[in-house]
Amino acid sequence: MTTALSGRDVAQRLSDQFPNMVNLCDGSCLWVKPEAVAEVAKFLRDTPGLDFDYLASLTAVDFWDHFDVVYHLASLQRNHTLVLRCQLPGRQNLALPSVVDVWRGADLQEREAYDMFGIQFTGHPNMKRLLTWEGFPGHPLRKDWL
Amino acid sequence: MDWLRWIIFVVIILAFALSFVMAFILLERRIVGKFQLRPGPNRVGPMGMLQPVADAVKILLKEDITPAKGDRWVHRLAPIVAFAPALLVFAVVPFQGKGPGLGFSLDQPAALADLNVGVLYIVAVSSISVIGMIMAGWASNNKYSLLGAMRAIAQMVSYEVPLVLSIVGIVIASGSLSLNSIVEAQSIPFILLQPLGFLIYFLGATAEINRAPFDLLEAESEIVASYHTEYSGMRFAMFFLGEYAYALGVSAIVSVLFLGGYKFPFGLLPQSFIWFLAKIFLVFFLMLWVRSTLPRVRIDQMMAFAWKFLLPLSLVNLLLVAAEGVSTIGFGWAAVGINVILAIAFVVIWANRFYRVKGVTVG
Amino acid sequence: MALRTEPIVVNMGPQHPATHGVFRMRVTLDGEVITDLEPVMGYLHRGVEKLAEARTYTQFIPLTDRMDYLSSMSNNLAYVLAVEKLAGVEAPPRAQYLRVIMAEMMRISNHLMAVGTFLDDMGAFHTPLLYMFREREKLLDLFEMVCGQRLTYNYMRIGGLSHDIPPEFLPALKKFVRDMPGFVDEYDQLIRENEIVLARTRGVGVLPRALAINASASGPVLRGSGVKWDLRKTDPYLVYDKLEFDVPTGAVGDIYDRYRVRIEEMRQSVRILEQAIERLPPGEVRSDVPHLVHPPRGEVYGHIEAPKGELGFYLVSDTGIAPYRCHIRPPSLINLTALRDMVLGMKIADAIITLGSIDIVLGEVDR
Amino acid sequence: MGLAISFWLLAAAAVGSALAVVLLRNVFRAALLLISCFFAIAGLFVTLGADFLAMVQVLVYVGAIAVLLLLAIMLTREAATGSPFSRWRIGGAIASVALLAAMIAVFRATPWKVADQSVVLKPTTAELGARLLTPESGFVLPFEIASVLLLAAVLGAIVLVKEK
Repeated sequence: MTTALSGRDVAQRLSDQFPNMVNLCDGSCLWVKPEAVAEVAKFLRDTPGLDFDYLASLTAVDFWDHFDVVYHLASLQRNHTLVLRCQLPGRQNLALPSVVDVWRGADLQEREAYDMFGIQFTGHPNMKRLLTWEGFPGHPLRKDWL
Repeated sequence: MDWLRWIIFVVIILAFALSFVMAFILLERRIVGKFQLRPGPNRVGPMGMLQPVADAVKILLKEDITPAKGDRWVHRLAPIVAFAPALLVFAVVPFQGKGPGLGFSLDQPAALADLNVGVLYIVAVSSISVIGMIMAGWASNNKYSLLGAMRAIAQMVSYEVPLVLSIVGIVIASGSLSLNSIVEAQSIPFILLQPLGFLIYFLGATAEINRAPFDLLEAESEIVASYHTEYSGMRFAMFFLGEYAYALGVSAIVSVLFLGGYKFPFGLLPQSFIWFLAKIFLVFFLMLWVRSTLPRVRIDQMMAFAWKFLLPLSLVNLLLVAAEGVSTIGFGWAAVGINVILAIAFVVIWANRFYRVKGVTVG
Repeated sequence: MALRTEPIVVNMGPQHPATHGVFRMRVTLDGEVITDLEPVMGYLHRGVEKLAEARTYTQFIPLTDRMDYLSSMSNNLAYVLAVEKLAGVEAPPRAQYLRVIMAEMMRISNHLMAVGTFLDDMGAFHTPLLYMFREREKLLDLFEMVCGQRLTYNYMRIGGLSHDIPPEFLPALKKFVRDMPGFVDEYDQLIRENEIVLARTRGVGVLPRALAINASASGPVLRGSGVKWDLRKTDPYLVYDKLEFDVPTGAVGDIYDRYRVRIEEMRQSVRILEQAIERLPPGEVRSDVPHLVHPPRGEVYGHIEAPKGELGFYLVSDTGIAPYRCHIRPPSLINLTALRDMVLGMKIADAIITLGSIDIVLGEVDR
Repeated sequence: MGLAISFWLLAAAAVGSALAVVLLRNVFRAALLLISCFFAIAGLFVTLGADFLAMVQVLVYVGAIAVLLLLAIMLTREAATGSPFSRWRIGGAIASVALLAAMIAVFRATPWKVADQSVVLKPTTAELGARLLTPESGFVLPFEIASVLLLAAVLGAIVLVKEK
């Protein structure tokens, strides 16, 4: 049975390595600052005991005043999961580091998130639109795109 | 009346080739249908017999498209170059031999021209068609076509060698290059006398006419329709008919070279063109069987098969036949026994070795 | 003297006989050898996630059918399970067993199609495909019996199923379950020891274990690479923890392993079906859930082991009647991540069968 | 009479296509015309009663050499737009004229034997084989040397490709 790790526990383990990088945590989620996401991801993957070797899903949500980028992580060795989130305030010039180097599985998913929400993932080797064509007007999954 | 004879035979050959090609197309679709648990085309005419006619009418009414950036003249010429040699092959195929046959007797072999270099003629003529494919592949200005043309060259150049070497075995055993003499020499069908040669020729010829499992030229899952991707209407039909005409040609040649042509096995019944036609159908059925069973090989595997499997075996076969020819064994039943056993042994040993060399473990 | 050749860029697709739909592979070739490959998709993009935001939770069920249209039931199931998790409702036991039955039938049907078209890509000229269609046809008849549809079922509901199975369904399913192992053996005989199949698939399109995990592969692709990871075992949903079955895995991660995993999974699915039929309890098939579900504020990520891999639904609720955000984790799309690594340096024919062995459906890749 | 007509037709075809090979700017078409030239020459062999030679001409020149030539052209870039060697035009012309002069001189100097009867079509294959390989004619050694040479060429080709 998969156990969902609580954000608080993981936040404690993160606090030594990444002081002031965790915005918020609760029983289910862990919010980290956008600029730290790649390092945190690497830490989560490589730390024994956490071993989050599998990025199940990566997506974004538009909350009007901010965007959340949501990472659903899993560990195939320990069979536990964690929800990692990043809050990007504002609606323009959204960018955060790419986690492709940590999990290759983020490749197409980050491109999709860029396509649908206009969030730039810096460091992604091929940051192009995935499903719509080049020159498509706007980013369709934003709440203001009708 | 030499001229009359020529005209009659040209008409016979055209009628034979075209009607058989039509029949083959229908047969292929029906028989493969049976292999695949479905009826196949059965709506047009009795048992779907008019299906090829309907297809022909449909395809002739289609627009003839030439790619805008292609080489227009080469594009137009290519189907003709690819199709014509298929018919030329039949010029030397003997339908019935001299002397009494089933029902009637002939005073000379029933062939358009009983060439003294008949076997060589067939090999030479059938190597022309690849030029048509290359022309089509080049002139279409399409990458799939170009890839197909390159595959055609690789395939032709490699399979020609074992093919010809396996024919040389026949020529040694029969002592002639004329197809009629080869048939006459087969008191024991050469398939028994040279089983290895038959295997090599059949596989090589299957590859030469691009039939499964060597149908890399028309590997629709890889390169769409390869050299005839850009063809439509009449010109596509010529490629299509050409393919089946070659299948017919290979069936006929295999029948002549290895199955005793118009002779009934072991002379139990008088000779007749009927046996010849029956053998053609038999060989064609064998091709269909292979096609509906086996997946396609990859291009490098196909090349390796030609050079590492067929070529050594064809040399072995040649050596074997030549040794029997000069020794006291001769080409009788003793040779049949030896050759069948050796053929099985060689194929098994070499097949195992072939796969070990390629690093493929089975299990 | 080194031989130099001109590289060719070939756009395989969007209209190509072997890309399983409107999918494009931009392949750079040196002769026949692949030096680069880029998958291009989106030709079938319909904005399903956006549509979800304008529909009630129940109204979205038919749209899930149209994602992976070869395993619609599994899509239904993944979605309704996610919504049920979000709304905190549960389906009655009979519905749970029936859902398992539907999901496993769907898995068999999908794998038949996947293996069949994969062999077709290999140039087997439709014979294996049509053999497999024979059994898929029987499955589609069964589905038709249940919900009147053969492709897009729309059978699952939030809190259960749309209606109970008809009386003639179970005998027909029992007969199918009895016959199916024999047919699986038949496919196996057709192909398993074939020299050409072995030569084409052994050591080709290898996805190493580490890369498979890192590239978020799932389903038969992940298991073919030797990772024993099946959500039915590791994160059981419905009643899978009460049923006995094995998780087949490959050793090398090549095409042959993926193919073997699919064949074995069919056998295991038959096993599950046998047990599920035996234990199918009587009772209701739908718990009392209103048509307009108002889940509490929150979010949920529900995932199931769909035939093609981990199918996840990430739903965000703002207490409205429609999801605020609905993200779908499509296994077909994410399994394509490693396609380039799998085919680099291989022949063009290998790229085709590697794609075939990943088993994608473009309705799901593009959504 | 018939032989004469076919000879002149074939000769015209051979010369015409040979000229086109040299003059055409499209290399692929030039190669195709080279093939037609080979065919015309095979036809000439037939009119001379050399059936075996004609078939070998088609088999070797059309079936193998021309096909490999076409392969080389297909691997070349911009083959349709013209030959890149045009700046050697003058040198080429001089070399060709010199070669032509030499050949004409040789032809004129050779004491050609004229057949005293019309050509009889009879099989030449056995005769050719006997001439090549019986000890009396003495071509066994050259024949074997040629095969050793070909083997060396094949091995050399393999070595060249392996280097890559």
